[in-house]
Amino acid sequence: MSRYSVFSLVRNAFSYHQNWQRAWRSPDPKREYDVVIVGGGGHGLATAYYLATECGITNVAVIEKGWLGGGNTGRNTTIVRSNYLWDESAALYGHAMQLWQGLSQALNYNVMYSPRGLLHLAHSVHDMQEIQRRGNAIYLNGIDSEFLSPEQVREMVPFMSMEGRYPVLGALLQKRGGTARHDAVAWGYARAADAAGVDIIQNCEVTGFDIQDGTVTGVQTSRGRIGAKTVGVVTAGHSSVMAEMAGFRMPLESFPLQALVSEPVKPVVDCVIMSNGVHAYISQSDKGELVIGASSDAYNSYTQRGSYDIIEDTLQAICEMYPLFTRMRMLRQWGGIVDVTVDRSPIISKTPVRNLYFNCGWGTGGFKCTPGSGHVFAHSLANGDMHAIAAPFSMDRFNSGALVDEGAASAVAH
Amino acid sequence: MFLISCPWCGERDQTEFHCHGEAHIARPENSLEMDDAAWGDYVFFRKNVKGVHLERWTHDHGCGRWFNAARNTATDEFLAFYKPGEAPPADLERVS
Amino acid sequence: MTQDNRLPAGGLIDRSRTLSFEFDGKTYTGHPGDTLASALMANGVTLLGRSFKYHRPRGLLAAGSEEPNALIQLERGAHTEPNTRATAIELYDGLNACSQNRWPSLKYDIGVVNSWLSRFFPAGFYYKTFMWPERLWMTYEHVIRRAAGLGVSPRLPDPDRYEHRHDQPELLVVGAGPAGLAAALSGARAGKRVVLVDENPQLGGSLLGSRDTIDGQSALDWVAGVRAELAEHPCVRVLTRTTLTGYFDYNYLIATEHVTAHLGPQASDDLPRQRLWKFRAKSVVLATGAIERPLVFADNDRPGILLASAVRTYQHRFGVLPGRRLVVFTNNDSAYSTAIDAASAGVAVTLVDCRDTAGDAAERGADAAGVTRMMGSAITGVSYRNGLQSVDVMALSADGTRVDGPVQKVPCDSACSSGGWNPAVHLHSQAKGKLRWLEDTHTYAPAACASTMPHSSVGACDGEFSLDQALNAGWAAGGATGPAPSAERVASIGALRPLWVVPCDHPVGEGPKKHFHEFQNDATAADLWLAQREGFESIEHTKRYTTTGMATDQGKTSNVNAIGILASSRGITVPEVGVTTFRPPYTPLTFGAIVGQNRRHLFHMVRKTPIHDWQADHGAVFEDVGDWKRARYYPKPGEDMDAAVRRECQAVREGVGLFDASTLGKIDLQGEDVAWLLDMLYTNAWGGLAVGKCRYGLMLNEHGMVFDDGVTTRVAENHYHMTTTTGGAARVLGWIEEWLQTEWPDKRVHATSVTEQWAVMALNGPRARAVLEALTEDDVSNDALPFMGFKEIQLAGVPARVFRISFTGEQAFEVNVPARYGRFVWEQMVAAGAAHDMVIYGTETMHVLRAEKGFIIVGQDSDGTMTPSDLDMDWIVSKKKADFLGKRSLTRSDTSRDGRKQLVGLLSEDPSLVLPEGAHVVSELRAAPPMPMIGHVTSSYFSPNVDGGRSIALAVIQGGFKRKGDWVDLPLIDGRRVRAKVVDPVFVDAAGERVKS
Amino acid sequence: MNTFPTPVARTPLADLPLLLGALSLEERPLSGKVSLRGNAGDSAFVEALSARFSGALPTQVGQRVESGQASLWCLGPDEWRLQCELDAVEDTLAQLRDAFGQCHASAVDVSDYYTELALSGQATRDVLAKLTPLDVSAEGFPAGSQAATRMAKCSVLLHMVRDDQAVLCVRWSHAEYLWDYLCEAAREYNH
Ligand SMILES: Cc1cc2nc3c(=O)[nH]c(=O)nc-3n(C[C@H](O)[C@H](O)[C@H](O)COP(=O)(O)OP(=O)(O)OC[C@H]3O[C@@H](n4cnc5c(N)ncnc54)[C@H](O)[C@@H]3O)c2cc1C
Ligand SMILES: NC(=O)c1ccc[n+]([C@@H]2O[C@H](COP(=O)([O-])OP(=O)(O)OC[C@H]3O[C@@H](n4cnc5c(N)ncnc54)[C@H](O)[C@@H]3O)[C@@H](O)[C@H]2O)c1
Ligand SMILES: Cc1cc2nc3c(=O)[nH]c(=O)nc-3n(C[C@H](O)[C@H](O)[C@H](O)COP(=O)(O)O)c2cc1C
Ligand SMILES: [Zn+2]
Repeated sequence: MSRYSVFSLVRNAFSYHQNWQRAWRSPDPKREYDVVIVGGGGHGLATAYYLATECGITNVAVIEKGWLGGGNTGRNTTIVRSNYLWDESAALYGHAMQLWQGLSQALNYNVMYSPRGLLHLAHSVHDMQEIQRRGNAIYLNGIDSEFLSPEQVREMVPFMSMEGRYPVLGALLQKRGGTARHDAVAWGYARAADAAGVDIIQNCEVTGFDIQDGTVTGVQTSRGRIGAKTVGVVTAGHSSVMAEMAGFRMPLESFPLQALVSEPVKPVVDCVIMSNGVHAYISQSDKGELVIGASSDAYNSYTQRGSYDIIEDTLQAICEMYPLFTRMRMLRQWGGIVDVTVDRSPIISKTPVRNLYFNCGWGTGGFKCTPGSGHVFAHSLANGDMHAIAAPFSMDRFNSGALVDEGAASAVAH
Repeated sequence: MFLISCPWCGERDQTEFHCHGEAHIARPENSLEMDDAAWGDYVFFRKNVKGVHLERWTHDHGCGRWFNAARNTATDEFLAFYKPGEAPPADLERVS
Repeated sequence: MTQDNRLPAGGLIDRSRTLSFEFDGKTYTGHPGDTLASALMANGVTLLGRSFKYHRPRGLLAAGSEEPNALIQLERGAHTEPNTRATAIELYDGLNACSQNRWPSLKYDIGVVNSWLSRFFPAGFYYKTFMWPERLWMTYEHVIRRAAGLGVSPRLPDPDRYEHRHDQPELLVVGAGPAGLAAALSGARAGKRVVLVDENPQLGGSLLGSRDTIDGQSALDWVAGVRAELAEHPCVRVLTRTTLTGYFDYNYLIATEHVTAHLGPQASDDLPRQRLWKFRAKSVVLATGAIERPLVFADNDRPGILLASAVRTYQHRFGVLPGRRLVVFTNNDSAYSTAIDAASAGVAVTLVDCRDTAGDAAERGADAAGVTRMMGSAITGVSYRNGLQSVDVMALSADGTRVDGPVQKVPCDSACSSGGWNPAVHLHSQAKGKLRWLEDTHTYAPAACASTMPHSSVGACDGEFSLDQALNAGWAAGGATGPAPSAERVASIGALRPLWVVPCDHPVGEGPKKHFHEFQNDATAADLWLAQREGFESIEHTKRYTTTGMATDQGKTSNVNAIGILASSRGITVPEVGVTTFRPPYTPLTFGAIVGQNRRHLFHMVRKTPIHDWQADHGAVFEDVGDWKRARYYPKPGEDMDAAVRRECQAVREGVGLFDASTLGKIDLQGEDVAWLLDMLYTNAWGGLAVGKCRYGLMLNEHGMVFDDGVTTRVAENHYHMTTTTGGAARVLGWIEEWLQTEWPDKRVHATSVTEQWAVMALNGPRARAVLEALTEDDVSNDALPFMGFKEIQLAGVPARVFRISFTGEQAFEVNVPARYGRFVWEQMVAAGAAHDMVIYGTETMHVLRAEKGFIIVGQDSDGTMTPSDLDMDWIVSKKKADFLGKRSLTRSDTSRDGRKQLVGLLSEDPSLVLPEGAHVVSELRAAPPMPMIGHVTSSYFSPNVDGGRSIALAVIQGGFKRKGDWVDLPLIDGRRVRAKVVDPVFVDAAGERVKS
Repeated sequence: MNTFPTPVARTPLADLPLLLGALSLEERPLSGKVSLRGNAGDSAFVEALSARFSGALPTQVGQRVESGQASLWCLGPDEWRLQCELDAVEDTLAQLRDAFGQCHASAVDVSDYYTELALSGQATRDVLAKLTPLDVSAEGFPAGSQAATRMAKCSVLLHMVRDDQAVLCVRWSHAEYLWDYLCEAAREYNH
């Protein structure tokens, strides 16, 4: 892999950028791999990267049915934070947060992780109780968190309305929360994994699993069979479809989740603002668009569309927070397919099929955990046993009742 | 934005309705004899099919009734609407 | 300034009136009917903005909504609007516009250094750099962010209004060009409910910028005739200035109408600025026309270089031309009309055609008009210095990859190009319609539509570029019988020579000249090739890596060029490259239009109880509980919340207090199987409840977790009255209906919400009965109405239902009267209470009083992860019942394990310290986090009634029941370290005597 | 022995000014409303109803039958709304409960649960169309029609009394919001 730097940029400028190499190869699949990762989103690519660079397993393929990062990785609102309530979550998302730091340097790819601060607004006594409970828990888990008074909020976000139908009574701030460039995360992991020997195979759909005596031995794909000693499925919205191919069900439902961007403008929102009370969140990308999202549609769908009323509700909430944005314009709106669990926590787990592992259920909020999820999943696949941080997220919890219920105490989870 | 046919009120805008997920999940009669896994399956595990999905809706802003629909989740095309207690139409698999 | 470029005659403007407007501080004039773009062109202003990345000077490209360059900051202050396309702004008197993305001025812009350094800023350069040192990224980012963005967002509240409106046409026609007009007319004659929308202020579409004839009359006369006839049909609605912007499932389409937006800031208070139409159409006809695409030649982005059709539109619609010496560069016949019409207006026109021959008619027409033709040639360079000076023209090789021979400098002050036409398939594609590639015209046209969004495309948006075909197809789609309007058939495009990148005198991408296919985001042909080279092969990757098509115009003029460039460089066909996904909106849509009326007090409803106004009049401070406003406390002058709540709390325990509990959910249950239902819904057994008796119950979801609680009363044999929490009212009714309708349809129960039928007043305190007795002649003594009893009485002359239930542990009566008498009875109670020093109290006092008794609030002391056992409420879980909802979940391995979090009381070491709600208990106090947490404080208050006044708290702690008597540590986020003792959660009247008194 | 002032009944919009102009909006005096549930196929139920309501039992959702001072709306397959004089509610309830006897049916007083707004004027349909996705055009919802539908963010029972008058029946605590919404929608016709 030729390194990227200011110097390589200048050097290449003199040859009119004719000599840049491919960011990743496009190899034909081998007959067999030690590990096959199904799904070329951020989580799948990160898993492959850590397998190859930390676990010494380089005979790895990532198989993607479309284009890399074209799933939820390429369509999320890029919020990164680790201020979750439960200890299990704090460990997982906190782990990711540590990896975000220095990730650009590790991958030699600028993923533009921007810890610009993230605010959760509280609009009612109940909201205040919720952020206080969560803020204290986060603090005691060793993660940064602060409460802001309404005055401090006003100072930090000058143009936001503090009064309105739902006045701002306070906020929870995570300073290291922020955003990262979604596409760059997928591309950076892909390039670095490729450099470490991983085969990235796009436009190749997994259509079935070869299972012998309860053990997976390979995958069937649109480009033929590919053998595998271990298979990790990281297909987000399509996880139930994959599980059906393997003969079991998942505690998941796939819903449309929509987002939108405004036309680009000069900086006006400098941090990430989330409100459970009015139900929406907003940040501004480096290009200047306001990036806006809210809750998912309430019906199962695989169409990457969603219904228009959600957009309307979302912007109502945004304009309640920012009445002066009514003259701003929506540039584009889109949808993803999010795989949602009842407890709003992911599933990183063994399955009824030996050597077949699933990493899914990230629902509306897994982008932020891309490095952490890939890291613990890689170690789990390499050892044949779940990483300690991943263990509580086994799918057995839906039988035992040991849910990690991030939904029960707080409402939104992005 | 779907156009949904309430079996009682006829075609109405989606915003009058709410979806409640998979239909035809009968509550087990013998729950106390079930093991944790079987019970967990009833409470949490869903088909979540990509294809014809039999699902429940309520007409919240209209008659308030629950009813079922068959919808292809890969295209969002509704194939049938039917009342609770009725069996889904037989020939749904033709599309998917 | 005079309007130098205005033609002496022609155009659809009103020359009798002059409007003045300002651009970048200078005043100009124009006429009604102008757009800001045409007026600026008339005044010879060509430099209108700076591009996003390189800050290159830019002028107009188009005449319509596809404009990528001329983005304007319209108006100032509260009315300001960034990134407005000059071509879409109708001129009004006093209009104020500013250029964007430049500093200090449009002409001298610092950002232009980006352009000088552009060779270091290829597509995606930012992914490769700004990484060292790591800590500096936030600084780099700060600089990048300030350089990016275009205009400036408003900083003041929007004074304007927006509205929504629904409509259900049988036939929705989008676009009022010839195809759309024919469709609408035909639909109207067929008697349909028709809606016709067009984004322009006038009907006519491309006819406004042409000189065609229809049915033997001038096209504009024909349009006027159609408009008049449509106006006669009562079922036809014609909406101009209305952009159809989103096409959603089941023919749900949204359009924005500029009601007053085009009139400027002075517009009416009563009319909305914009109105968003929500159509649910039986059938849809798309007649959205086609968008011309430019040729991608060297420095094709210079101000003064437009689209060929735009020049023609400016001439015919606005009576203005961009200059006196025009070069027209084309690869098809359609630009010949531009050349011919401009020449007829006295402009010196040179036509550079990359083909060796054009269509006969085109050639003859051009020659007759005196147009100089340079065939088989291409523009290879542009001289630009404060305006276009000349273009370089060279001969093009047969394969189109090279230019040869001498450079001919053609002096000019304006130029335009046509690289072919792209049918406006956006809406068809939003509707999941498929596309087909037309080999002859080199365009994408609509193919099959999705079954959920049936529609047809007619005219130019269907890839049919001749007028008579547009009329025919439109007419057929409208459904009328009779002959279609007709026009002469002319070959409009001729044989198009695809030339995706026009070569120049140095290899494209390897010299100073830039070939833009995408103007706003500055994406060049070389950027596309770089993306391919680096492996961003999928068109979706190319889009995201180069940002092509992601600007505010969403690639209306550039997308197909980008695909063509990729196809030709990769040696594959255009369809093999694929297309990116079209998404709403068609043109950027204001948030205000999307939000509509739903702002401020209409954002979310405020629900008020029948007693609300009295409370407001008496100084209540309210809190939001769901949609409800509930009185939180009633401060006396000089009191803060703490003082008021202490006073209220004490008064209730010592005397009597009155509380508005109207928001509680109430459900009327009738039928033989109600008791059976209650047995399923609640954890306890309901069999033995006598008529006239109340019982408390807990509801679980099927996960076994508490989700609501309340008291249910048997008011008659088969008739019960259930109460729920305020927030749970709708949820519980839904829960009941769900089970009744879907699982137990044979059970004989009817559930009816009666929440708002009754106003509810809770009288609490040892003197509660005394107050009640003052208002009734009925017997409400302890014998007649004992604790957990129910009785219907006459209260202050009003029929009332009285429940002897208590959330405070005091003698208490929950009085229900029909809502219409709520305020009256309340006032009677207040009057009667005066003799007993009755206090009016709010939710905060209610919370303290119930916490003193250890009563939980679902959602505060429990959070959806708590079972009845966790809440120390095993007593309410029937061991005998065979089943109830959630029962099986209670015995799952994790749910039934020891050491779960359990509800206890906490007393802080310092009795004056009120533990913060949400503070956590740790199992081991350390100097700094992390520290292992074992639980948290759920409710915490200062209680004036415990130990003569001290703080009390409820908490859930792992294995809490066994820890009673232990001291625990609570390290607080502000650094304080607090200790508290685990105790029983009942702080007052543990024996429960007072409530029965 | 106490004497009480005559009870004063108030409705949710009692303090709001009547909106008059090209369009007028007013809160109607409170009417008697009884929610009826039962099985239309059960002759005992039908018979019991006829004790209080002489018209035929409507069975199509949305159908409304008037008879004397009362009207009966079909709101769902097993649900009706009987509307009558406020004073008659108590008797009605008592009579119906008696008449129902053993059949599975219920009658619940919801007179105060809802209030009714009357919107009148030429532009009535235009105003309604701003609030509801229901087709309220003269063709789609002719005079005399009624339906339960969504208006803005609340549920409303909509009755198109005449081409230029609609009555909107809405929950007590939603009424003020609906009123404000209608005023906003009527603004362009009332200046
Ligand atoms: C609108 C939206 C907003 C969001 N906002 C945030 C946010 O702000 N912060 C946050 O943290 N998270 C957010 N999320 C969630 C986040 O995007 C996801 O959790 C995360 O990106 C999941 O990554 P992934 O790699 O697991 O899945 P994906 O990126 O979806 O990757 C899965 C891949 O599997 C492939 N695949 C599927 N089936 C097959 C098959 N049969 N064969 C081969 N390949 C297959 C798919 O093509 C896809 O590329 C948001 C999501 C959406 C949709
Ligand atoms: N000379 C050529 O080669 C050439 C090329 C293309 C078209 N044409 C001519 O154009 C005409 C085609 O007529 P037509 O009726 O198909 O197209 P048109 O261009 O005349 O009309 C399309 C209309 O749709 C409107 N529109 C587009 N998108 C819209 C949206 N989202 N919302 C609201 N309005 C929208 C436009 O403003 C325009 O008024 C014929 O006369 C044809 O000869 C000629
Ligand atoms: C954080 C973020 C910022 C985006 N910014 C833009 C943008 O500036 N312009 C644009 O056209 N699309 C933007 N998009 C949307 C993409 O164009 C695209 O809609 C999204 O990736 C989903 O893909 P799809 O629409 O092709 O299905 C953005 C998407 C994300 C996730
Ligand atoms: Zn219905």
